[in-house]
Amino acid sequence: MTMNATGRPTAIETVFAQPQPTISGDRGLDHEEPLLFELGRAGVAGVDLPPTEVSEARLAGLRRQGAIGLPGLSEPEIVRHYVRLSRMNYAIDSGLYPLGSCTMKHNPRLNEKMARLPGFGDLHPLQPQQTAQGALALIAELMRWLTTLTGMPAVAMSPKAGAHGELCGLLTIRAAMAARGENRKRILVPSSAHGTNPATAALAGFTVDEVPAKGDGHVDADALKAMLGPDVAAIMLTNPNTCGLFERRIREMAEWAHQAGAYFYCDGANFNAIAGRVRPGDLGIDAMHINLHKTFSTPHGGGGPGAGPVVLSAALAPFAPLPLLMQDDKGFRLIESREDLPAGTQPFGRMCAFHGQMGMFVRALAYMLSHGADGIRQASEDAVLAANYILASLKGTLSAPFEGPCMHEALFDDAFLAGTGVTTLDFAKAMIDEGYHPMTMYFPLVVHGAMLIEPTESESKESLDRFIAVMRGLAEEAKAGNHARFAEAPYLAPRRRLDETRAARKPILRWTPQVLSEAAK
Amino acid sequence: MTMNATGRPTAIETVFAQPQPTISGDRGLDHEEPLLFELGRAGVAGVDLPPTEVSEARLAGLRRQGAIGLPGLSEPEIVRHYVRLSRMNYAIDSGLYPLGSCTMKHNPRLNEKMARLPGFGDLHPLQPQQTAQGALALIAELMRWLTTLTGMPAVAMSPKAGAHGELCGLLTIRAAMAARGENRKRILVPSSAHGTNPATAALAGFTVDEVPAKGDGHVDADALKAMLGPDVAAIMLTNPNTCGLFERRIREMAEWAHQAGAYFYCDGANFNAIAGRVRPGDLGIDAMHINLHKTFSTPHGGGGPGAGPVVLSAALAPFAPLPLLMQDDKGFRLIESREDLPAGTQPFGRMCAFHGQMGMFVRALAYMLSHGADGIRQASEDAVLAANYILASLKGTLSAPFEGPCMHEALFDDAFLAGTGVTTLDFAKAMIDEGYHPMTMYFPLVVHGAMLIEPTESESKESLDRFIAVMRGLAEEAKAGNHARFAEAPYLAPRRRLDETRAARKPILRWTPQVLSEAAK
Amino acid sequence: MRYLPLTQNDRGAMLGAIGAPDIDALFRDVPRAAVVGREAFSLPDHQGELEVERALARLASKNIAAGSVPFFCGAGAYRHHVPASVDHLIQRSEFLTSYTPYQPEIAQGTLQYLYEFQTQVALLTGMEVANASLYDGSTATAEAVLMAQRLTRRPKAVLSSGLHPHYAETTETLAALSGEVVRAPLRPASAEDLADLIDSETACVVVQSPDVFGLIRDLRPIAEAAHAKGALLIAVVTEVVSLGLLESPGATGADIVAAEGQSIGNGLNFGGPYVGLFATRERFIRQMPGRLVGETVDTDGRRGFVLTLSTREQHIRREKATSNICTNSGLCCLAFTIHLALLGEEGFTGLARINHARAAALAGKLNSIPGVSLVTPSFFNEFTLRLPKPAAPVVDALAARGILGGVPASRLLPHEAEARDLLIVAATETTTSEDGDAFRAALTECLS
Amino acid sequence: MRYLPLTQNDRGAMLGAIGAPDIDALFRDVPRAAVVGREAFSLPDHQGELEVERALARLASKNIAAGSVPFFCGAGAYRHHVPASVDHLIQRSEFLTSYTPYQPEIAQGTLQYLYEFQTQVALLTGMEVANASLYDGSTATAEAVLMAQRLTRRPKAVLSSGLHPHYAETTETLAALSGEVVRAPLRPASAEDLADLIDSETACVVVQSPDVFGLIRDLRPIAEAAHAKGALLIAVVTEVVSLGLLESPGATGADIVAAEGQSIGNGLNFGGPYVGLFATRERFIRQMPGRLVGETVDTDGRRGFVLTLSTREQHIRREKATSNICTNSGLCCLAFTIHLALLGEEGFTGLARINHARAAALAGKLNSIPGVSLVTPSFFNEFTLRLPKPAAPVVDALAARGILGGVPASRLLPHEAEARDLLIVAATETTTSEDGDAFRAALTECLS
Ligand SMILES: Cc1ncc(COP(=O)(O)O)c(C=O)c1O
Ligand SMILES: Cc1ncc(COP(=O)(O)O)c(C=O)c1O
Repeated sequence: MTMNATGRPTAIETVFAQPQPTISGDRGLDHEEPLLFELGRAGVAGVDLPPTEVSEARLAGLRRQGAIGLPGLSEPEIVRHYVRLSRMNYAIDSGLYPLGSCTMKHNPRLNEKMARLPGFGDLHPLQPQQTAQGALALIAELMRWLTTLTGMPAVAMSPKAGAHGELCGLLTIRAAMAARGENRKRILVPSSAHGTNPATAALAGFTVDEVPAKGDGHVDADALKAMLGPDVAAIMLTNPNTCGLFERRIREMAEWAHQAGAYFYCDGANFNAIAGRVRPGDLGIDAMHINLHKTFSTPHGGGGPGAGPVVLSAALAPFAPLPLLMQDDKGFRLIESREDLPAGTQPFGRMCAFHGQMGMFVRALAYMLSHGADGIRQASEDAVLAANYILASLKGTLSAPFEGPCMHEALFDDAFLAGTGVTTLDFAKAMIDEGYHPMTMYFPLVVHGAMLIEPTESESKESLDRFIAVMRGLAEEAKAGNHARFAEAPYLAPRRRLDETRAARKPILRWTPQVLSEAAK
Repeated sequence: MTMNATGRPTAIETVFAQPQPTISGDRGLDHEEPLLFELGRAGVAGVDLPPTEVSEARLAGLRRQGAIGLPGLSEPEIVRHYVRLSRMNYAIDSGLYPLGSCTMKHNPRLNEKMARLPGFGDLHPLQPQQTAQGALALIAELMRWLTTLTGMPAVAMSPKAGAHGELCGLLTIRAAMAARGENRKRILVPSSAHGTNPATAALAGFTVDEVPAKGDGHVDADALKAMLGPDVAAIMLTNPNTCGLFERRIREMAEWAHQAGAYFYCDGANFNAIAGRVRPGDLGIDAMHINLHKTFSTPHGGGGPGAGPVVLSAALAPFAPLPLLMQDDKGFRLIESREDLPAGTQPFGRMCAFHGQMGMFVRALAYMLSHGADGIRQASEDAVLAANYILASLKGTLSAPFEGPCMHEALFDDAFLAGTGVTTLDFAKAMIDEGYHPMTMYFPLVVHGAMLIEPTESESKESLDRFIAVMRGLAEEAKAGNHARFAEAPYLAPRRRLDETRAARKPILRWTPQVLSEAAK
Repeated sequence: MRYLPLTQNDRGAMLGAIGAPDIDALFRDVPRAAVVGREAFSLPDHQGELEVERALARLASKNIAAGSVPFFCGAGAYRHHVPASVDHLIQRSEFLTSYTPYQPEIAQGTLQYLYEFQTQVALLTGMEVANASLYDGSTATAEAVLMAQRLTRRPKAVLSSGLHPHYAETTETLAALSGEVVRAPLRPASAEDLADLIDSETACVVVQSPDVFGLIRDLRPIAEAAHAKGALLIAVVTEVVSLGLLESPGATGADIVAAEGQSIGNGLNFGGPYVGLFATRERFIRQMPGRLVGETVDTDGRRGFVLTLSTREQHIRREKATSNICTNSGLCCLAFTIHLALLGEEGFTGLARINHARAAALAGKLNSIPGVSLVTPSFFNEFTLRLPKPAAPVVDALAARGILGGVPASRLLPHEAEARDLLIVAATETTTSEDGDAFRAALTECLS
Repeated sequence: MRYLPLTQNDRGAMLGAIGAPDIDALFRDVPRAAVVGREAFSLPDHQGELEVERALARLASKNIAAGSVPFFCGAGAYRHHVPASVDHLIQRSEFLTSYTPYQPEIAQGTLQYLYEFQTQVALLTGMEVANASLYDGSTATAEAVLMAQRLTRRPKAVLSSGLHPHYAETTETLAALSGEVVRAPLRPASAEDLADLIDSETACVVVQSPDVFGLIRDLRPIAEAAHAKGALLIAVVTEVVSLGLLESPGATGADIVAAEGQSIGNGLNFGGPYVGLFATRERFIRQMPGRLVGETVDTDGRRGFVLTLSTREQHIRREKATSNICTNSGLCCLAFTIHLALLGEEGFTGLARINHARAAALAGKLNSIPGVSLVTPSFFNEFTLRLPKPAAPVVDALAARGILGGVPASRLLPHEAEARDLLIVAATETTTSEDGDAFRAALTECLS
């Protein structure tokens, strides 16, 4: 479809004039790709299986009657389908991916290879434990790295992502409270917190009280102190916080919390800024989840899977969920039920089936062994250095709400866009045309039109310099009033801006055969 | 750089107007990528190795003095470099690749996986043979498939590609001649032959006589008959031939050749049209190479590697090159030198070090086992069906020089472009804008502005129909006089048309550091 | 360090540009007392690939890989053959190293496959809509119960005794916070009367079929009983391949389906990562947990896909969100959807038939061992045997003989005397008849 | 058949559109007598992935993989550690499934990496230009000799006795057709006087360093002798890693360099595919064999790369071409160039040092075995030992003990009495000191 067909003024077209359509609808190496269901047909499959008939005897009369409706495609078509789809994605491997708080760092392929060793990838979670001692040893070794790096005595390995880790941590706290015969209901969460924090607190049965942020991007420690009381179960802070700042008064806040009989849960999503230099255990933290898919680079995979182990203080360790990993002279052993608990342990329950994200554990340990303690420290320093380099280089052009130095991410607001009519969103979409993935936008909520830039340690100085130059160029364009370049962006991506309102107003969440959708009407 | 900067008339621009440049030079997901040597710097590497010092004692005083000049890059940069480069390539996996004579069929990933089994991929060619019996058994099994499918008694496995196989075949013939005490000098090669045929004949020390083609695209059998004589060592035909036709009179030609005391070498690059339906052995062929990277789908890999085993008749079998693979009660054994030759064998020499392209053998056998004899036959039929479908569908629009039916590829000439000012090359480049890789052009030489289209069996009918529609559309555009669409094409590829004359006039075959190139001047 | 592009010169230049004397200056907000040096960590320094590969390969070699021996373990995780193209495609950089598709214009690849995934899951389960995955089958089950509690505003969840014990414990842990969880008494492989447990406080009944013992459960009567009391039926499936041969939960009355998708496209991985499938009826979508991809158009009118209905989610709704989930099982969805696309209708139903046939043949073989009896009259690809003695030591003895002979029910239900002698045995398309013979011989030995 | 997209309906419809009654009609040009049916082939029908994988895995399991035991084989193929990212990147669809870059506008990825490859090869060898690869080191050597014959218009090629025997035989086979090939008499690991063999008819002298026994050869005197007689020096390198520690052939007088590139980026693969490196002086480029990639600009003035000087090649020049090569080693070049890019100056020279250090340590260990002597005073990562008895049976005995203990010279030179007791032993960065100890112990045993 040509632009004109959409009736937008051609004045805008001139910014990035769109060429006329091709006959095929494809454009050079950029192919459009229909849905599987539009491509498939009966009488073909991408597998060859020995034809097999079955008797009804064992099926309890519940054999499926109708067809499922899955499309049939050959392997060549399938391969092409997904290769074409993949080419519509941006990725770390193709460019800088400054998504603040998400830590899009390099994903080493060695780690993928290791996770696929049959000795790890082809193990059943319930096969006899003596046939999986190497796997249990790997988990134990990873636990040693995590507890050593954090300076915490224990770690719960089963949580499947950061939010799941938060839940694990809060349930541990809840159990510890209960063991004290207390049932505190409130959790103090800063306004700058990631959405999963309040969501998790609610899920864990707590009420959330918001702690205000100070003008300097730090949590208002005095306000927090004032909010503490006998009904506060925990404070839930992120450190370094979501403004990319290290909470200066964190140890005081921890102390106050403990004095008030509350626990200190720390969101460790930003541990990558301080790993190897600072031990959360030295900060008075009682529980902290670690996103192995951030700090320890297990691939984000377009949204997962991740892993969110939770390190615990001595006070909370006894309440960690099942399963527990023990070692004795006979080797490693998983405690999977309350029946044979070691003395002093009172697990609050179970987070999920089996023992956690083994595939991610292998990758994370491969990352740790490759970096070593020295490399992990260096990576944190380089991440912080890169973020400060961007902050220093761009604060004259964009607007930085807070004083530096920052940690691993540089936060800007949209003040520099005042009067240009360009929004943070527009600016981000214009970055797409320039070959960059946008930074995290409108988060944290404590600044207006937030732009949270996390370059990570994986970018070279040359790459950072190019990025800085482009950001400056875009900012000048915006200030020069080249509005269309932003308002209509992106022009050069596989799709122009998508109508999200329409998607939400009348949700179409699946393909349906014409007949069916007709019926629907 | 904008089009206008290149000063081409904007009339042309309007065909596919080029948008204005971005600040970065990148465009959405399309990134420009410098050379490794422009990215690299000292003080960084993509590997970590234990620091090691060495003594001079064993180096015969020949330790390297100067630096090599290799650039240093970290792994993340390397990965991004090649991912970006890859995205500038067209591939079977992203679209139809109708390159006639090249057989761009689906490359199953199973075959890649099998070739990487340590039991195959991590074997040394000279490790004791009793420690590689499985590898030798695999080669033997592949030999069984090749000889059975071709109906020929023997096969030489070491040639590394088609052209190498041709050389192997002609040297076998030369040796057989010599064994007869003859030293015939001429080889008859049709004008439609692939360039490697005459090149190989010359390399093997023969003179090449061209056999004319008839108006119907077949070799002029009578002319060939007339050219036969006591000094003709062999006829070298391609069947199915490069016009995509099966040589009707092939058995007669074989007979005449044999009567004249000559051998019949067949270029088997197009075996994929008849595998499972026709046995070259039944056609009177004495030697034929098989491109495993075509007929049996080992990946082309951007130009290689391939494998070109040569099947041989009983008359030629004794002269096959070293190594020979034998089986006795003790298992499989490689004969690698003239010292322990089995009775009756007189190898003409050796084609290369070791025993051929094992990696390709594994892939080819995986392909064969997956298809089975029934699937190979079906694949040939589907390939021929697809080509005829294209021929029938397009012959009204493009111009087909010969009567159908064709085999696995459909040949067109440029008659349909007469008067349009559009050349075969222009037409091909316009296909690129439409998302298609062009067909083989200007080959074979026997028709004017040849367009040789080989769809292979890997395309669905839907895919063929789309292709046909686009080809029709383009032909109409050409006839409608939309000249710029072709003359300036491609517009939508990573690069516009490249200046090949300039490249050849002043060859720049490597990057050189500024200093060096200054010096050069 | 091969992963770090900055040279010492770069670092110096960057500090200069920042105006910081040294790296420590950037960490000045860290309380002095909390600053530690390299020596604080008794951990090794960086190593090369070769060394790391050796260290991990050594650990891997201490495990018995399922594929290297006759293998019969199931109980929530199943070993199936995954076509080579699946693992190749999911490793495409553009899939592997991208984030949650927050920027749809440059994430259509991910969004389209998730949309296709949602459609496949809806088709398999016989439901109207599915989400873009949860962590695994167990957390999907727990989320389903929470959703039922929200929808019905009722506290109580009734769990069938055939529900995988890990699923039950996970659900208890979470759902007990906001309500009450009742587990039906264990009756291995015999029908249980859940109707009695359903009352006007009941939000949902949770039934797994095939259940943890492999028994195929008829959901229809339970659905009726539940619906009669205004409760919802949550159907749980741990072996999705069964949906290729058995009636879908949707067709038998389920309101929500929570399933483990590992069997399709994903390896065993010692328990994770797996992929939680979650499907329900259209009218419930605004209470669904997890990401949803929806169809829309771009400003040029071209079809495109976006994350939608995010007002349900934590990043918008915060403490009012339907779930706290953020990262889910993205790449496992991709493996699932590619494998299922390769199978198609023919392949998927064929695969299911093969699985059942192999299991039936195996059950026949083992059932004929003196003292061994089959306790599950019906099953898909997994069944339960009663042994003449406790199953756990037998399984260890089998392992010593190089056979991974299934899962002793006592591993999942150590407190249930009932379970002590029960052995849960699975067979898939990867199980050969030689495997079965070896199993029969070894088991006979171990029992005599 | 999973690889074939056409359905029976499609086939019918297509035949209809063509106007053919059946598929046979399309094969009507095939002589009746040559038409055979399925039954003509005693071969199995198609099989699924699982079955094929099993069949091939069974064969693979009958081999001893180099990495699974102490391993010391070299003699033209070397086991090095290849970083995981190399194999991942070369499997990108756009690299793996594309053809020779005939359409430069949509093949810049391939063309740029080949241009980078050519540059790397030129740098390593110390030459001015390199091509985009030949099949392997042996065919590159033969092509080099043919090129020298063309350049000098002289027939004779003199081969050093230290040239890998397979290379020598390959060269003889080809170069004897157009001229004469003289092999110097075998003098294992001692300098040989090639000067005597060079005369006014000599096109080239071919010398390998390190030679097949591992000995480092000084090319300079040979280059002088050759050039004095108007002949060219062809330097052969079978272990490119040596170029990280030793003077380059270019710096020591070579006119053409033919090398095997397998060591970098490519596995052992039982002998192939490998990658032939070919480099020479700028003034010889129009006589070079193989593809060449050159820099140019597109119509927008942007830098781009194309295949160039194709007037040397078979598809243009036909019987007058400089070589008949068409398909070369594309993907192996990619593996080579990626691995070398990862190594960089630091890594590559460091790798070379490690290789030499490991070999030196191993030589020390083995040399001290009574009756065993080191015959190569100098070497890089490979050396030759003289054993007190024939080497071949000893190597078999070592294999029986689970050690792949090098290559007996007699395997390459069965006719040379001289070679009978010689064992060629290689060590690389993958060789541990434990491997060396195991080797020493086993060898001592086998000799006593
Ligand atoms: C600060 C913060 N906390 C928590 C989370 C949630 O982690 P996950 O997505 O692994 O559940 C994230 C991830 O986006 C985060 O950035
Ligand atoms: C008809 C024909 N003959 C011979 C060859 C040469 O084969 P290869 O490229 O494997 O050397 C080809 C490949 O292009 C061909 O198409």
